[in-house]
Amino acid sequence: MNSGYYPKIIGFLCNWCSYAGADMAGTSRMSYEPNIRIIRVPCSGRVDPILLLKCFQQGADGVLVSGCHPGDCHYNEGNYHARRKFALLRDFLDYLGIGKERLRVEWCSASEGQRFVDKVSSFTKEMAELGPRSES
Amino acid sequence: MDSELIQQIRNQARDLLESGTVKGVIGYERASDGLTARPAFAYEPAAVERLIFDETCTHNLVIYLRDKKAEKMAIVVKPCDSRAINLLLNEKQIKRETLFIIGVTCPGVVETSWNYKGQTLQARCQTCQLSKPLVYDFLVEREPVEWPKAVPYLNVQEMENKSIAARRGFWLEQFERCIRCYACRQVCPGCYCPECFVEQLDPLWVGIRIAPKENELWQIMRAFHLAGRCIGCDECERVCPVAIPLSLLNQKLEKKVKELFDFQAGLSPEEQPPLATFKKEEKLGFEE
Amino acid sequence: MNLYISRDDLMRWLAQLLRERILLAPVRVEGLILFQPVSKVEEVALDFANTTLSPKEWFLPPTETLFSMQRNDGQPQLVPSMVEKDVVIFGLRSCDAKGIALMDSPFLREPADTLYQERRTRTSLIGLSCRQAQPECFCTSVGSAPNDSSHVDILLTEIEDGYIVQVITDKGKALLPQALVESEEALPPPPELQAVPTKAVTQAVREFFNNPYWGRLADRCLHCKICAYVCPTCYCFDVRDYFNKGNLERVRSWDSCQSAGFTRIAGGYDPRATKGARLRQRFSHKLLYFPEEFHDIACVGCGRCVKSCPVNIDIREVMSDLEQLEAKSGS
Amino acid sequence: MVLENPFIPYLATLKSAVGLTPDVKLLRVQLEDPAVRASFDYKPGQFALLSAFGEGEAPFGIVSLPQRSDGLEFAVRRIGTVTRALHELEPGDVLGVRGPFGNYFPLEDYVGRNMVIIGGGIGMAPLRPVINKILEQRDDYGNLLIINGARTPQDLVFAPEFKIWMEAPRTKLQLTVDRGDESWGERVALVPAVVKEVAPSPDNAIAITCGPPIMIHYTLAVLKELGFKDNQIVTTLEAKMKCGLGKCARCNVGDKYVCQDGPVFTLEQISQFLEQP
Repeated sequence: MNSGYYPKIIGFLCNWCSYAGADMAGTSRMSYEPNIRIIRVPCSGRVDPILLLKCFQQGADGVLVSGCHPGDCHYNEGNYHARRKFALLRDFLDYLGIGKERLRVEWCSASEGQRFVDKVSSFTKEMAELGPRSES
Repeated sequence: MDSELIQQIRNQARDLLESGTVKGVIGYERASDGLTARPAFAYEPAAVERLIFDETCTHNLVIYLRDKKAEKMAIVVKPCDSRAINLLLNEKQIKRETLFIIGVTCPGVVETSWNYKGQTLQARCQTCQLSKPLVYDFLVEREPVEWPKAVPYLNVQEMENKSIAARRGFWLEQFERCIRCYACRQVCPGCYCPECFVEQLDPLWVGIRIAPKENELWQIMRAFHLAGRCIGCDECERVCPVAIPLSLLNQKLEKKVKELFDFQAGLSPEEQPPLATFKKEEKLGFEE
Repeated sequence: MNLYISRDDLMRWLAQLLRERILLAPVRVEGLILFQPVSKVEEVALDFANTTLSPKEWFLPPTETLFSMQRNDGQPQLVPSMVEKDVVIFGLRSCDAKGIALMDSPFLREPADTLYQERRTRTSLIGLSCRQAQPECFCTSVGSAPNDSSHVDILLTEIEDGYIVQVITDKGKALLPQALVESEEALPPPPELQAVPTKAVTQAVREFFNNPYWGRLADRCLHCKICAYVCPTCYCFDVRDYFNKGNLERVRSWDSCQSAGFTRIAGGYDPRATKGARLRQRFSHKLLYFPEEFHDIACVGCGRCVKSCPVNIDIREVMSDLEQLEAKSGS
Repeated sequence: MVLENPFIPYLATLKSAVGLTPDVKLLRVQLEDPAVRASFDYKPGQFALLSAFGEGEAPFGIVSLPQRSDGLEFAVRRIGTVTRALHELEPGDVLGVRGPFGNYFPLEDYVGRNMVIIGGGIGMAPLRPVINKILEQRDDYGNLLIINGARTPQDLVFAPEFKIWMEAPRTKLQLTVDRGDESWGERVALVPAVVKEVAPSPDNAIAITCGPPIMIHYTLAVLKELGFKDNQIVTTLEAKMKCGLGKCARCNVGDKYVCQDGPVFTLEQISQFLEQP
């Protein structure tokens, strides 16, 4: 990582898939960047945009929302709603000059520990390259 | 001022009040500057003589329906305002049967503020595609007025074309000026939550500080809560006492909603709003 | 005899003032005129009617920290906020100066609001008479005047190529530059203003407190807080705690009696639940409670609320309506 | 000159927190500075603003008596953010106290009178020091009738003190709840109905009442029916409050400030308010 800068990343992980995926990564002793602070949520559809904005307000450099693959939602359609919501929000964040890159949305199942690790690592790398948010 | 049109509004209002069809009529009257218009409530037949309509009738009167749910009201509605009626019908906030809609075909509304009546049409009128209200019980007839339509979203595109740093700087400067008077919310037909997130104490989302970070959170969420719901009346921007270009936020979301979901709010009382529905097959730019 | 200062000398004087202290002056921002700290005198707007927001924000800021908690060896200590620097406000209109004087009544009475008091002590006011009245102005109806010098330290009045300088207080005297010439020039007459009836309003609010008038007026009110926030004399506030980088701060911010829930107590009961009662509170505080407590009505006739209310709730109209109700009931 | 910033509370330590009901705790608070402790004098009916640092401040009636208690006592019902934070404090924790504020029940003026105390729910809090003061100077007053209601038997705030109250000379305690349970042997009725049934005589009497707005509303009507004059009925008002200094204008009821002119008012005074609380 460049010049000792550690981006602060908040991850909202769906309890039914990505959280278990992260857990699996841990128990399988896969390693990934320690920058991410994980918050377990019942569904990616539960992640209200204000939670993300609150993260940015409080100094997060990037926010990851990770839920079940479309079609696999524990509640049938939570992630479909999340997809629409975050597609719009990402574009809006860009417009506001916060940057769409800073909101990452991923689909990751409970068995995809490696996928989770890869996604977190690539997101961390991207955030590190982007540098800190100027005002935080 | 079109006196024949006004006479039609007054006659209709008087009939409705005299016959007891409605409890009151929400329309426009002359403001204290003797020049522009303000919202007016008429409860007695004699009061309809105060009602007017002209190119300064900018207010979207539909907001007042949220205080008048108990009794049947008549309301004067421009084509753009009728989208707010559809929005509220769609979201089950008002009942069609407690409304009598006096629709007016609109000559366009000019830039106006207290004691100021401009020459140019408001930006929203320049791109308006509606020639008459989408929903009404009585239509005030008049010669249709045509004017050249401008290309929509030009100012949004201009903003999109700026660098990310420039956009950030621009918005921070705008939000810093916000004094959190909430006029933008109060005047918005889509903002009707009994308790707004911004004033919620438990959990405390935003808090009382009138300061850049809190203002930003407020303004972003205000706009986002209207994503796919904003009917483009621009009243929030008109009322802002510190000249924050709020429409530039709302229109950005409107534009994106149109692009992604081919939807515009308030055109139908039935169509599902885009954030209340989904298509399984859409990807929306996210890798699966 | 009055003093005279040319426009160029005024600029030099302001430049000198801003080296020594914070200079707040009218500045153009996006079509608005706002009192802001200036870094160069060129930013100062001289040709303006009045500022969009009143200068009260420099005495009762939209948000300020009342005190913060620090820990000394683990022992909590409450540290009051301090006012750091001397301030000069330039370009104050007489109506706004009176607004500050009115705010003094609640804030300086015992126990004094120390932050307000400190700001008040450390701020000097250079007024600028109005040579032109605006359609919304009515200061002469509420005990002030376009050239009222009672509440400023120095009052400037524009004449052809410069300003007549009236030094009102010792605080003002201390600010004066050296190169001022005495002037024979007579003060120009102030502009004429419309008259708004105010004689019976206080009595009328009391008498017609339960009149349906208030509910009808509130029909079109949005219950936003614009009128309160642009007003030079509205001073309601809210207080909460915040953590700022781990340090606890008790913060106060502007609030207004117009917001829903302003008086709602824990458990949900709200003694002032209707829109009519909330709007009535605004006018009764200004026109009845404040004068009963502090003599003057809490309106300085600046017309900001008239101008910026999105639905034209016009205090002048309210006052004449009340006078009319009073006249009718008397006859 | 260093001015005393009136927003800065006295620092205090929570000495004990005892659950009185499922949602009411009795907080005993000791001011840290011994000099302040010695000079902090107050009377029944006065209140203080308690700070739960990190949340904010809220007003509470002081339920102790200055001479009797080691420290200040407050009965705090968990109902909002500040009260929740106060409930979460543990003995030894720091909190803030500003006060005492407001006027008080003019008990000296009531010497020789029969006293009727009517309280509902947490509304008993400001009445407790009144009762204890009367009991302390029992000979100065006539008969004492206490009517105390709550939603359920578990919600009767000062239950541990009922025995003392009941056994005091010339004192009667009438308890009532909205909903009883198997073990409940007293009344199941609303407070105003109990007042009507017990029908205290207005002769040479003073009635002091406090409780939820709706209870007060109907209780006042009953008292008037019984012949109590407006100047024989005293109540204490609850209002949203931020400064306690007559500045923030939040506790404005008509031209009165609850924090300065109140919280104690006779019905005679209240009926002359422009705006009804």
